[in-house]
Amino acid sequence: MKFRWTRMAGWVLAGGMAVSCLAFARPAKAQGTIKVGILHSLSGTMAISETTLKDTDLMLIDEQNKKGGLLGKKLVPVVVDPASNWPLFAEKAQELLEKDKVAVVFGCWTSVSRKSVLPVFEKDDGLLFYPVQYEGEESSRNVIYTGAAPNQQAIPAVDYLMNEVGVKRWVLEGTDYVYPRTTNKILEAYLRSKGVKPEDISVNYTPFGYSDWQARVAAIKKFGSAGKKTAVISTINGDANVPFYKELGNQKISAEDIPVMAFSVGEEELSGLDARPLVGHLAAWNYFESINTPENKAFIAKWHQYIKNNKRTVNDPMEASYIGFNLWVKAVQKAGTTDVDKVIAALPGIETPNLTGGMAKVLPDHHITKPVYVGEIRADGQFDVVWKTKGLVPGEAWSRYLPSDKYIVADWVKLKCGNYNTLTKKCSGQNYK
Amino acid sequence: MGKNMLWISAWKDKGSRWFLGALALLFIAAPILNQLVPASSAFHLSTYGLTLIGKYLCYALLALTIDLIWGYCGILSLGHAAFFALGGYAMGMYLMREIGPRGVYGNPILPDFMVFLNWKSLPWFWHGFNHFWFAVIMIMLVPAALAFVFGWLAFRSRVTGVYLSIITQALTYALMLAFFRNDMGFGGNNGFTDFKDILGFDLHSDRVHVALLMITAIVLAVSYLMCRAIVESRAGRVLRAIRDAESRTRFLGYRVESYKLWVFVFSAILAGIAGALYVPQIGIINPSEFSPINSIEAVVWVAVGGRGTLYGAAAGAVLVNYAKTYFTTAIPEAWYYALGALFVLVTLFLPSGIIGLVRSRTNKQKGLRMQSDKGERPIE
Amino acid sequence: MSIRPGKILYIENLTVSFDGFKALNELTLYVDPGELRCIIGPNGAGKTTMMDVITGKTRPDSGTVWFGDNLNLLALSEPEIAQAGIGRKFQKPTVFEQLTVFENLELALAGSKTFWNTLLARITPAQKKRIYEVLDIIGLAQQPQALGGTLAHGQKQWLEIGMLLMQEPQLLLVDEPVAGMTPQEIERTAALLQSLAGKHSVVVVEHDMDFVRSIAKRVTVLHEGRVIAEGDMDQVQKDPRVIEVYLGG
Amino acid sequence: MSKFLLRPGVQWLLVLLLLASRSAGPLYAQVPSPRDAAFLATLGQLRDASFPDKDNIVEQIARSGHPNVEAVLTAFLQDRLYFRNQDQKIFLLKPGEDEDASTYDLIDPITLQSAGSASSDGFTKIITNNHLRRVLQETLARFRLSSTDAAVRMKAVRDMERNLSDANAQLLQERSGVETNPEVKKEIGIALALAALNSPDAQARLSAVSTLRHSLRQNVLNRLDDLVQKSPDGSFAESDAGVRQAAADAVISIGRWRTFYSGIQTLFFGLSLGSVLVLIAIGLAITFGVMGVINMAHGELMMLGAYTTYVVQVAMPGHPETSILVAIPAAFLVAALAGILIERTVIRFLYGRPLETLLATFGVSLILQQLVRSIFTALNRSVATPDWMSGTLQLNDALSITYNRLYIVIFTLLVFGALLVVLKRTRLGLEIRAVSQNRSMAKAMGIRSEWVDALTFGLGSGIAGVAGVALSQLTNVNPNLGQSYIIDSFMVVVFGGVGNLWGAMVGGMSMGVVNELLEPYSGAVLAKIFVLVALILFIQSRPRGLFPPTGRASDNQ
Repeated sequence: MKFRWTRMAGWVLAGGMAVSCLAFARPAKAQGTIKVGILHSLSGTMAISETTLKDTDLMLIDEQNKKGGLLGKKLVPVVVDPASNWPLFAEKAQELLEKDKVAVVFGCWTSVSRKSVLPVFEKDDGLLFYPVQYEGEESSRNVIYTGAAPNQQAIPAVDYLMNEVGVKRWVLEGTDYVYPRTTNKILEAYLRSKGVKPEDISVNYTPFGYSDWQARVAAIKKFGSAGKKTAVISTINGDANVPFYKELGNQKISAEDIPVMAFSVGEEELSGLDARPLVGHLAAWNYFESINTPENKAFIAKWHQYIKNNKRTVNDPMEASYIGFNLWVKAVQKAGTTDVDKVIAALPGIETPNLTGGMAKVLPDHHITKPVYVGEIRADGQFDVVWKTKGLVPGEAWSRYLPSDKYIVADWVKLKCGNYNTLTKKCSGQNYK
Repeated sequence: MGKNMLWISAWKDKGSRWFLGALALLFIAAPILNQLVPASSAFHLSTYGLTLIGKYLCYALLALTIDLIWGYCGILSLGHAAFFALGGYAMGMYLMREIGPRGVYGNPILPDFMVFLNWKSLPWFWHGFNHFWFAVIMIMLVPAALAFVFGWLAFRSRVTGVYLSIITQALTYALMLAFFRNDMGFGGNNGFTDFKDILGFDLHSDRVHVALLMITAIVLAVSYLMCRAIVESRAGRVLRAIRDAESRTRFLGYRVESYKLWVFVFSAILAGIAGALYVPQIGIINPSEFSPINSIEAVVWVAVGGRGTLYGAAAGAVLVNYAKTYFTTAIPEAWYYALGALFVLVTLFLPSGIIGLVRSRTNKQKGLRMQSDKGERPIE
Repeated sequence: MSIRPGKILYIENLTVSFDGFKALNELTLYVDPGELRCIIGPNGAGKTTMMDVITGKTRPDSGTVWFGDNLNLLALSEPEIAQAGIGRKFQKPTVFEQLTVFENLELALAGSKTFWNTLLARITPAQKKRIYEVLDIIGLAQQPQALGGTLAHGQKQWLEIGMLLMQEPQLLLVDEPVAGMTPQEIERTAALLQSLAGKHSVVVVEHDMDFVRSIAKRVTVLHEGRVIAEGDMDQVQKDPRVIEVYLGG
Repeated sequence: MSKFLLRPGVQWLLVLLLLASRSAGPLYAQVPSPRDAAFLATLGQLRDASFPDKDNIVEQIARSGHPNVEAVLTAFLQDRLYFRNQDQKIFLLKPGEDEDASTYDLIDPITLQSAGSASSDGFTKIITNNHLRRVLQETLARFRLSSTDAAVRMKAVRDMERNLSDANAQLLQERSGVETNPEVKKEIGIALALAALNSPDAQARLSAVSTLRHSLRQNVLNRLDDLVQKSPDGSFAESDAGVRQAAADAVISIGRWRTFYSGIQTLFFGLSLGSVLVLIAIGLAITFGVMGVINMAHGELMMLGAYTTYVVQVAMPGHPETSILVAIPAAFLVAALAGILIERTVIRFLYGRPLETLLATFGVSLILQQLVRSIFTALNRSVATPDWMSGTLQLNDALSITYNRLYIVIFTLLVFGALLVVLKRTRLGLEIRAVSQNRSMAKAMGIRSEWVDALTFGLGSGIAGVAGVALSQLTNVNPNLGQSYIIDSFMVVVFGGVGNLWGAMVGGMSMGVVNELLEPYSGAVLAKIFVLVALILFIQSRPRGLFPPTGRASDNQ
């Protein structure tokens, strides 16, 4: 008897699944709309960081539509969840470009996710705006990098520590993946070029999500007690940061003694922990929520109103998304179409104001100009800007401090190549005919 | 056992007919729909569709291998994705060497990530992967070797049930951590990507994707028939005997451990092949493929499809992954609910999976209710 | 080696203890070729433990177990022991529930049992014939395709005995064969076991005294892991220690 | 001048005068004395000075000898120094004023009295940076050296140690005369000795070394080590051989002690990591071990516990100290109820089919993850660490143990003990063991096994929730929290032997210690890999874990 019942239930379940599939049918492609793809993880490990960018993009699209859309058409966001799963990123990118035929995609956070979708974008000739600081060493025709290249974050930050703080001894602490590896590689080369002795540089890598920092922090404390002024350059990735800083706080490493300069810790990460023990530790970004400009105030107000929460923070990748979106809008208006090739052609040279009173300009290598700020952590999890670069720094895809890419340049205007060797006059590493 | 024999035996069984039929259909339809049907037509099969189906088939093969050891021999491996990933990495290494001087740094020998980590020369374990045949051998040899060593240790000392499951999990977890290390020489977190071509054929062209899909379909069909051959041989009956009463089987004079070992190794090899077919179609392989969750998910596919039927496992893999593809787009904010609910409900109401549901209508006398207890005994 | 040659099974000074408790205590026991030996004794006397040791499931603390004059069972694994020609029927009938009666017997077939051989093995007419013989003997000829799990308790007992026969062992260890059988079935079992004796050596562990009387030539009484009496049924029943154990106990 | 100012007595006199003048405060303020005017002018320079300039200005302020120097500089150090945008006038904020508040309560820098409150956006903060804060601390230390609070004096001495200028040395010298508290006196002694190492008189240096050799502090070690080192030109930094010898001995003995203590510290690290592993595993040891349920949702139950901690904290604002204590029972209840719910709705249909439980609970874990993601968003939730849990227990200069780790070790032991009591001493425990050993027999004896199952699962889940409270103090509180611990907890349970609490205890601890002992040599990843491989090999030799389950029930066939 029971058996019959479960079988019944089974059929009901099967039916239910079928119905649900119909129920969630995609919105039909309406006429006079422009589809905008949003490719950020909403689940899995990266959701912590990426969900916010999805909301930002939605807010910007919403706002643009209020202004009457683009070229007289409404923007329709197409949100998918690549679930922090790198192959899934490629699959979803393909879906957005081939199935939904979106005009542009805003998305990705980690380097590996970008690397995973890159071939797709180049094959299907899509356009991706990538809003996160990254390791450089790349310039694709189909990607606009609105985050910082190493020379827009790492190098100035080190300059600050070396010149303003007088640091003599360096700990390069990072999570073991490509961004820290490259950044540290560049920094090591840079420091050596500035005459820092090898024994005064300690490089260490820890795995993702590393949570047991006791021993490492103790080691840093030891390294820092050698008499010379010491600083830590942290390229520790997202969720390993909270336990790291908690441990710093507990082992009473004060910023006055051993300041930690972080490249991946912003307002949002700090909102996730009690910042009081961290006062004075540093971060280098191209934007801080605390920067006092009208644009910024307006943006923060809009964000709080959109997300219906006045406590929600704003961070650098959000500004990068904001810049990216506006750059695309301007380019489309200039090109008079959303056709990717025309938009890509139109992009270099386009300018849009960033949130800190400067102008973000798309350069021939598909990176943009950015100011660089160094901030000190405040007790309330915000930053006080203690230093900024004079004027804007143009992003460089290839670092001039690495022998391997000294002679490589990227130029999509004249050379039409992202990886052009000025010695051999050859263009290599490109994916499409 | 002769192939023709096998065909007949497979043909006797309705499920096999459906399964092989579907594969044959796919084999014929895919190239036509993609190549001949114009892109404008509603019936056109896009590259996206191709890749998707290709992925499902690879997963189906993985599910098949799990069903072979779990459904028929009661070995629940929570680390089978490890063999899948190893095969994938072997293929990936070949594809990386195939790039040659077309890499970002234009180094003819070293893959980009090595140039970038200042490696001066190719590590020993990378030699030979510039030959396809070598890669093919490794695709099968590496998973086989690992499975053999691990299985020999585990089965000889009669590690069973949860203990076995958990150490397989430890195995894949350790491998994941190892492959995450950049110093290992496997590209760290980024793994391998940006492949150019395979055997000189451009990996970005639809033709090659169609070809890969067709190959995958064939491999899946052949693997299926081989697994059938095994489970329908007397050895297959011994396996089921082991699953249901291990020590009784021993008292009949069977060396239980060697049976487990061989079937485990065989399934590892197939898993490796699945991974190798997966990589060129997806275009990336990285350590997250080793993550224990992947293995657990694969087990879930088998359970959803229905254990101990082989084609049920394959069907489960396709179904669950289609659901995933679909939900992540249709309800990106809430697809965990849908998938989670699916798993819970299936386990509660379909103890022998979707296939069990279908079969329970056709042949009732086969005591399917008991099929649901398969694989559970070793744990009690 | 033993001082009495020509036995099929030599158990000498066998001691097994499970955390402190001595299941077998210096047990010494011999079985003649072709003999039908019954072993009785109250619960915990060590009957099943003895079988476990013989079949390699349990390793003793001390003592020796030889099969024939030149096979040291303690050095062998269960499969090897089974291959050597010792078959066992468990107290709780264990057949392969997911396999048909026919398949159950097929797996019990004597012959090479390595993976590769069974993988390619095809069943020969002779083997088929043998299986049907056994099916007749155990009275399951009508339902060779029934799943083991669907059989009645008694039928399972028979099926398991059938599996023993398929193995064609020299020595059969039969643990409580008639538990849960109807009187008729018991009779047939008795007949069967007696018919087996002579060709094979049979060791039967049983509680059911009538049954034992009906079949036994020689009876061995175990108590607290050692032999306290041995001989034919009447002698044994007169033995004061046995009476003390069974009645005064 | 500075001498005069810094003589504590005089300074206090000034403060008293000031207090006296409070009564006539406002009046006094209307007619700023020339000194006040100068003071204000110097302060004013801070408005748009670069950081290097700010250093000098601070020094000037310090020398100005104005009575409010300490108050103003303290405010500056604490980010409470603002100027009003329209008239550039400098104000102090009330202590403990929230920077993000919409209105500020102001204090006049001259009268040090409330100057009313105003909307915050009319004001700009005069910001400091690390270096400036350090300068401020040193400057203020000179004042605080004569504080009535010994702790403050201690801190002052430590601050001054960073920069042992003659002036500071002089001050410390004077202080050591009047200092009563032995601790502080000792500290001053060390500081002076460090200073004395630079003195021209070899005898003084020698005695300094002999005082210092009993300290275990790293900076002392480095300083003494410098004396022993040869400078590039071959000559020794320390000219006198005797002093060098003494220093060398001191370096060796200090070094030896420090290595000894660092060994102890590593051991403790291991235990604390171990206790985390134990904590996340014992809940599973019950649901998985005792009930045979492969509970993939175990991690999510811990996550629920962590979120409960967060919610409790939000619910009782301003009481982080107590909220954590409230959170423990709360988390237990929440997780336990969730567990019982899962048991009643899903698991009870699956008894005797452990693998089905794996699949179902895997589904449940997905649902729970998404649930919190929908409620709390995917962002990290900030769980404040109560003050009594933050910071370190300084056993001596070479050995310090962080409080939160210490408490977690203790907490683990408590939870473990409590669990043992429940299982061994209570009726429930008895029934749980009965059911787990022989269900049918237990039923026959009239135990309501259904009910026991639910409670057992609830208990295990509750423990998971409690573990979540501890985790909230160590790591991210976000929907993935569970995922990152589930594997480890299974390893521990299997290593220890399924269903055995002591196994989980010993297993977890030993895994933690081994891991920490290896880490310094092999690095984090390899250490972990090694532990995993070791586990695999260990299971080969003991297929049923450290403490194998006994009895017929556990027998495989």
